[in-house]
Amino acid sequence: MSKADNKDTSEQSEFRSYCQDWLAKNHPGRPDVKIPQGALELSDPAALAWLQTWQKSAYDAGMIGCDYPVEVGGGGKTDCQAIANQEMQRAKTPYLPNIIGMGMAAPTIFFHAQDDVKAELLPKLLSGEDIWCQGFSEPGAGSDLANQQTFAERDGDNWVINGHKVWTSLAHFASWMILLCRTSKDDKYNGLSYFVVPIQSVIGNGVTVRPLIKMTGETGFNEVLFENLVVEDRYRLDEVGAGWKVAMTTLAHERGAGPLVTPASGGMSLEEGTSVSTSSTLSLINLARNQNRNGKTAADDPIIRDEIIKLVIRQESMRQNGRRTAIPSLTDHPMRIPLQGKLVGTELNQDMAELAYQIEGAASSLNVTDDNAPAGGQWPLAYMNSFGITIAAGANEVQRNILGERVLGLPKSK
Amino acid sequence: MSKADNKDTSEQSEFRSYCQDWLAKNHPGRPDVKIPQGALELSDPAALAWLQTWQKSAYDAGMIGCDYPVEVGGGGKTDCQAIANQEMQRAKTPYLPNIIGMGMAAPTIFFHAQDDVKAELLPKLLSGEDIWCQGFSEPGAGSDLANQQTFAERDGDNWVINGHKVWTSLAHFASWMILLCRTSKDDKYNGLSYFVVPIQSVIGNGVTVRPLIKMTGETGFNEVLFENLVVEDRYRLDEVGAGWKVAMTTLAHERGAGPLVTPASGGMSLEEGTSVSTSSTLSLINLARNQNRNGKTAADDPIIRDEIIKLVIRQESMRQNGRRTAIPSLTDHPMRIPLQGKLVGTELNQDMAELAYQIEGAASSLNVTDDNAPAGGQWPLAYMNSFGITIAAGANEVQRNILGERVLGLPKSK
Amino acid sequence: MAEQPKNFGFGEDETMLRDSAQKFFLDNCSADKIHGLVAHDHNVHRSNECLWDKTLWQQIVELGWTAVCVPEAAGGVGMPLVAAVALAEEIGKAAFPSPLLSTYSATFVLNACQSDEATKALGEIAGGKATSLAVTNQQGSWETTDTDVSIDDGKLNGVTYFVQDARKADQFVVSAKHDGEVGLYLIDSNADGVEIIPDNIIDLTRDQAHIRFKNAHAIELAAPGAGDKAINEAMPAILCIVSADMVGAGEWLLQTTVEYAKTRVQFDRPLGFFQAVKHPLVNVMLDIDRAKSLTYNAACAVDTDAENAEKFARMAKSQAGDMAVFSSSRAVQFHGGIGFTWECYVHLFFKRQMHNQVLYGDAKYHRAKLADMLIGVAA
Amino acid sequence: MAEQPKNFGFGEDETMLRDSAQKFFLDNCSADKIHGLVAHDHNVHRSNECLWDKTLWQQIVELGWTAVCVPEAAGGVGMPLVAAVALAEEIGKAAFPSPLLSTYSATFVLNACQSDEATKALGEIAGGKATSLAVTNQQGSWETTDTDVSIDDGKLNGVTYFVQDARKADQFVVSAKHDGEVGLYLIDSNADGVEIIPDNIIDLTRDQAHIRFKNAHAIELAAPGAGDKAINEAMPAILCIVSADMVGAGEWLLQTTVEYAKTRVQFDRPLGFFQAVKHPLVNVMLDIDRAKSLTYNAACAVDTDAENAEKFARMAKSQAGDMAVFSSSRAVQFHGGIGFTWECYVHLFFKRQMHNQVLYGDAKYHRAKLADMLIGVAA
Repeated sequence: MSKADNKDTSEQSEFRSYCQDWLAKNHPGRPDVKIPQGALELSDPAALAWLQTWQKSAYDAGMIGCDYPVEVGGGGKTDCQAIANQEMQRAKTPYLPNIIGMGMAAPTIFFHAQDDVKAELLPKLLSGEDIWCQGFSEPGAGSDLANQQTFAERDGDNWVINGHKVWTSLAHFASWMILLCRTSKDDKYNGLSYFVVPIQSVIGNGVTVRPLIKMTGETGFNEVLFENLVVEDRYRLDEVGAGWKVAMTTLAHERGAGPLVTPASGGMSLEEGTSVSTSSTLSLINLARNQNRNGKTAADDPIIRDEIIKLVIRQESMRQNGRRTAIPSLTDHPMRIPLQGKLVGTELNQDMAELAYQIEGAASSLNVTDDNAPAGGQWPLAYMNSFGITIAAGANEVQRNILGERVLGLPKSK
Repeated sequence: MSKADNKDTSEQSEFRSYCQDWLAKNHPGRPDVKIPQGALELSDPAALAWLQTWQKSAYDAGMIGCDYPVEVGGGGKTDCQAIANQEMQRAKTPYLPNIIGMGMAAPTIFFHAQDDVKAELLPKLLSGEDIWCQGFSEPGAGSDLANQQTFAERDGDNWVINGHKVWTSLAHFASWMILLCRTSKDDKYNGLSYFVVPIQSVIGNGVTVRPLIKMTGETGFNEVLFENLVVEDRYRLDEVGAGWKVAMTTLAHERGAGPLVTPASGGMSLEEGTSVSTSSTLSLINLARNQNRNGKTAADDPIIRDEIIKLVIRQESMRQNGRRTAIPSLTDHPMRIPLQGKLVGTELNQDMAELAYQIEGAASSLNVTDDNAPAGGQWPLAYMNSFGITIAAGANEVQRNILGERVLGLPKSK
Repeated sequence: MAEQPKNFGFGEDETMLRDSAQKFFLDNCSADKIHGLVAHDHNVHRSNECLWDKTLWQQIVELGWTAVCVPEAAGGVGMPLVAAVALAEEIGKAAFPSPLLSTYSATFVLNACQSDEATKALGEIAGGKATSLAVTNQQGSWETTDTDVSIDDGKLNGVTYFVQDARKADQFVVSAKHDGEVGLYLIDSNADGVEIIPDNIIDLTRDQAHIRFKNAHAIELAAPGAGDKAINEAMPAILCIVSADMVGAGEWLLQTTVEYAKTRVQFDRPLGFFQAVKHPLVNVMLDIDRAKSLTYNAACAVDTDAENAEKFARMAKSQAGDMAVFSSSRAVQFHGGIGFTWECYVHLFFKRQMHNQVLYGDAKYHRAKLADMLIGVAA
Repeated sequence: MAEQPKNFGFGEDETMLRDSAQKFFLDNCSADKIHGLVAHDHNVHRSNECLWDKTLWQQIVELGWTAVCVPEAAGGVGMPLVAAVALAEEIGKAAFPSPLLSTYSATFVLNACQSDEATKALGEIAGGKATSLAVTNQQGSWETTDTDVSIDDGKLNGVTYFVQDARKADQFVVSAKHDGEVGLYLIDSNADGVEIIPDNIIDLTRDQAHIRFKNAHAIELAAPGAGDKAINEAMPAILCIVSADMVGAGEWLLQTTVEYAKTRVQFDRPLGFFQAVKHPLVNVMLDIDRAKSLTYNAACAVDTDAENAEKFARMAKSQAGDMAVFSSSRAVQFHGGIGFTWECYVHLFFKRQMHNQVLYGDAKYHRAKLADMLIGVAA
């Protein structure tokens, strides 16, 4: 977690100035290829390559992984990643493509891998040269993460892996995967182990990657099938049977609730002219101003106005919740707000996009491919895609269990 | 259940004419005492007496218990109670006071008691001379009805009863109680038995009745304590251990889902001049028309209007659901709509009263005792009292379980 | 208020018709089959196709379904609206691509025209001519006086928008203005001067277009000044038909999700064990039942209690519209990852429901109209 | 936008003050004690009493709490609004009957008057004089230009309504009209021509009254034309204080219900096992956290970012108002039968929350105001 103080330490302050200087001179400018809204939607290799170049340059400048030790490719600083993130945001840089690597794989490897594996994998992860993906979800293990069926069988110094992972974003570009699988059938939770496994180098040799098609017709997710993939034992993280514990490190960092701050940049507007951000209430207000609703604009309809303002308030409250989290004396439980983040964020986005249908009226019927679709058809598309995130990474029903059990201390619901 | 046909049978048709004639001549007129909105709120013995006189007269005329056999004090007709109810409603008669008796006790006794007990108890029940109450709820058995702790111990031809019942409406007037209690500690469901027990005649001799105070400050509910109350074995309904099964008959009829139609009358306006019905959306609209909200009336506020109309639609849908239930070919499951009744009705009333606070604004702070309270302060009072019914008779959370399990066939949630 | 029949007018004939429709869709239109037909190309940038089974349509015509609400005098069966509503519910339950619901809507508008030409057109509908309404302007206004088409010397000019089932229809009932007043006009889909420009829509089970008229010769059904009134008169029936489609689709979504929740195991329990799944599904059921009863009541009012028809129809559409969104969203959510895929049939119904919710006015719009009717126009 | 401090201005002093308040209420004001004090007579027709513990109030004055937001120049401590908000949250959590929150509201209005008389009154507040606002008309309007009191020759006439803590206050800040313009006036509660007529209210932890003035001599704090402006300027602070009270009461309701849900067993499981209980309680928590963060942010804006204060304060009050209703309703529901009784403490907080939700405008009202600010006044 970030520090609660208001003021930078002297190390942070110096580093902040350095970031500001470097960014002023080294912002990569506008891309020459079309970049999607987020890394998980990457499908064009040229777009990926452009973003990788940016990540590498920011890494080389010391802005990515600054809080990791030097031995594993980090910057060896203390509490500086948040500073770099703030300055990159402020400088409106492109986002970083290796988000699963940085946000989930890196802290897990750092806390649970052998030293030689850390030194081998983390530098290219942080630099973005190696793209990472995550192998947690399975057809039978959605929100019930512990129900893994992918099996790793010991074979001397190796493990032989067989199984079927689904919903793996970026797998089509990934060099490596963090993989949760079963090593014993006798114990649900203690029968899991955690590996890092190569993907790209072994496609056709034990690994198959196939695109999954979303309800929108878009791709972006993949299935990954393992058929007798052989992996060295050194790529196991932590003990055999400790997979669940290791996965908790991954999930805590995914939810922004782990000890290491994830490198993040962004803020650059990606769609010139028609920038439609379906995660911004301002965009929704603009939409309402431009859509007719029975003789007036939708922005003049009192009921639409009320609904929009409800969403504006929720969005502001997320921002202020984030601010409050950093001040430990202002919450009674350190995880109380961090564990809310996924839930409230994904439901807000879903509700915003749902309201857009009523703002757009009859024109909400139009697909992204229709020239007359309001805001390029992005809102109905965003609505459908919003279910991807209310379902994924522990469906929101499970998030409510987690909050009820871990924060409120209510008994487990199963 | 009532018949699905559109047309009266010849028996029904003849009976309907009879009822119309009789009611035209025998409507009791306006009461000379203040009558509360519903029987469960009765506290004045004079009001009760007046209503009992009305019930007796309607009973003597054959309009109450018409579908029960003659041997138990009924009218020996077929599907005629619904006709009598319709005509009494149309004639705007007072309501009947013995509602727990008619709606819950009578069908249970009818289906499960010995013949001599039926003949002994049902005539005075139907005539309203004996008021009945229900002993199901206990401090530890709220929605979890099967968790009864009141114990009946066999003693030759008698049972000795000890325990503590709560939330017993009308107990302060009741001659008899339907009582669910435990006869074996070994089996939760099969360890229950069902009795009818005297109350009024044994107060001080094994029975104590004490009023419970609601959050509003009102009384109306009671606690009933049993201390070595001796009851003859013939007052047991059905087999020892069959209490749960018998209770299901009671509950089915309480929810309007049993085979016998409950005698019911009503429709008479009880509060002259200032009739505030907190169960009518029309009343809510009137309230909105009379309350100022920043320079206009609340009825002019678009958001208030939208909320009111949502409630109007819900109220109309309940009415139309009721109409549809009577046509078996228009639902896929006979219990699908009947089992919704308690849930949707109580939540509608709660939401109506909740909206009233925002219609009344600052004046919603005023208690019923304040002369300036809008609509006599009935709306905030109704809001608080609404929780009595979303909690009672199987909290609405339990009602949703019942619907999910019995109608949708989902697995049990426990 | 006229006394409505207790059974909403669902007599033996209506029930038989509904049962035969149920059987027809069961035999011919499994979700699997519809998915194979309309979802064969998953690309979000797929080309714009109008996918439907014309053979089935022919069978429907032969079964006489297009004639159901055409008056006997015009050559139809003359059944009440509840009959069409019963069919619409089955169509929604099958997410069936066809111009039948558009044709019903047109039928009620033509009925309201009360002109010889309209009667003739009704006869053609009874004979199987698919007909659709072209009465919406570019802004998608739900007000019946709004149109971007003009009529002069019997010739239509301008563009009409959001025409449902446009590429399946044989003819259109077009609203057009003359001297500022709205009339209604009939035109064949392949007449000269008629250009159908397909919209690329999200709902895979329908098609929609805007239609450009260039000096297109049309037949007058209702004179200028009478056209919007005819649409208004028919609007309660139109709202009932869309609402019934949503009720049917909602029931499919509910039952399909319930089945999934019974079998899918997570945390060692079937999903449906969890109240976080069970209770929202019950809420979906409550909303469907509300919408269904309100729709039957509104249809019955159209048939027997005209003065209350508008009120009850707006209630039905409002409730059904909100239910459509809710039933769709919970179906995807509770199907989890699989519900988010193209291969799962849920998205067909989801998209149909989202399309339906805004057709002829969303829930908020109808509630505002109801407030004007029941509370009075706001100061 | 001025850059707000990251920590909302919760420095060491503010945190210490809050912690000492927590301890004070823990030591002196258990729910049991408050219940014994204010709920001794359960009769719904009980007589109208003003029940509070004046000894505790004296201690509060001695602790300097009335002086917290009085400027140093006026003899106060001069702490930021967040300090008062922190105290208000603890007061809400204890459902503590006292005129402190009214006095804070009055403090901010007096601050905005910027007159010598107002400064003098602030000094008296610092010294412990309980002060309440009398600025609402009979219709309970939330607009600051509305008053039923007039002022002429320094004398108040008319009735002011919905005065909070009226029988606990030593003096009132009254809004009154002169030639159609609103000024503000200070008057002692026991001055001649002041008749306090208690309202019979539902909330047991407060008192409320309307006050009739008959030629009551008052001191001018803000001249006609400046009074409504002063209230407007203070309104964001007032809204923050009420919101904080709701946040505190909401947290009490949440934690108390959570504890009950852990121990109460139904169907062989603690209530909290059931998602039908657990998930709504989580939703209550989400709503409380939203309200709490928005309230801190708004208070911080009052202190450091004036141009955004109104916007953020309306957000806070809107969210806190909705949360107040929701937290109350779920607390009673999940306490089951016991929660519906007089002896259970829940109703104290329930009634306080329902009272709070409409004070100075309910959630819908503030959202409408926000829409005007953020979307623009509707056409």
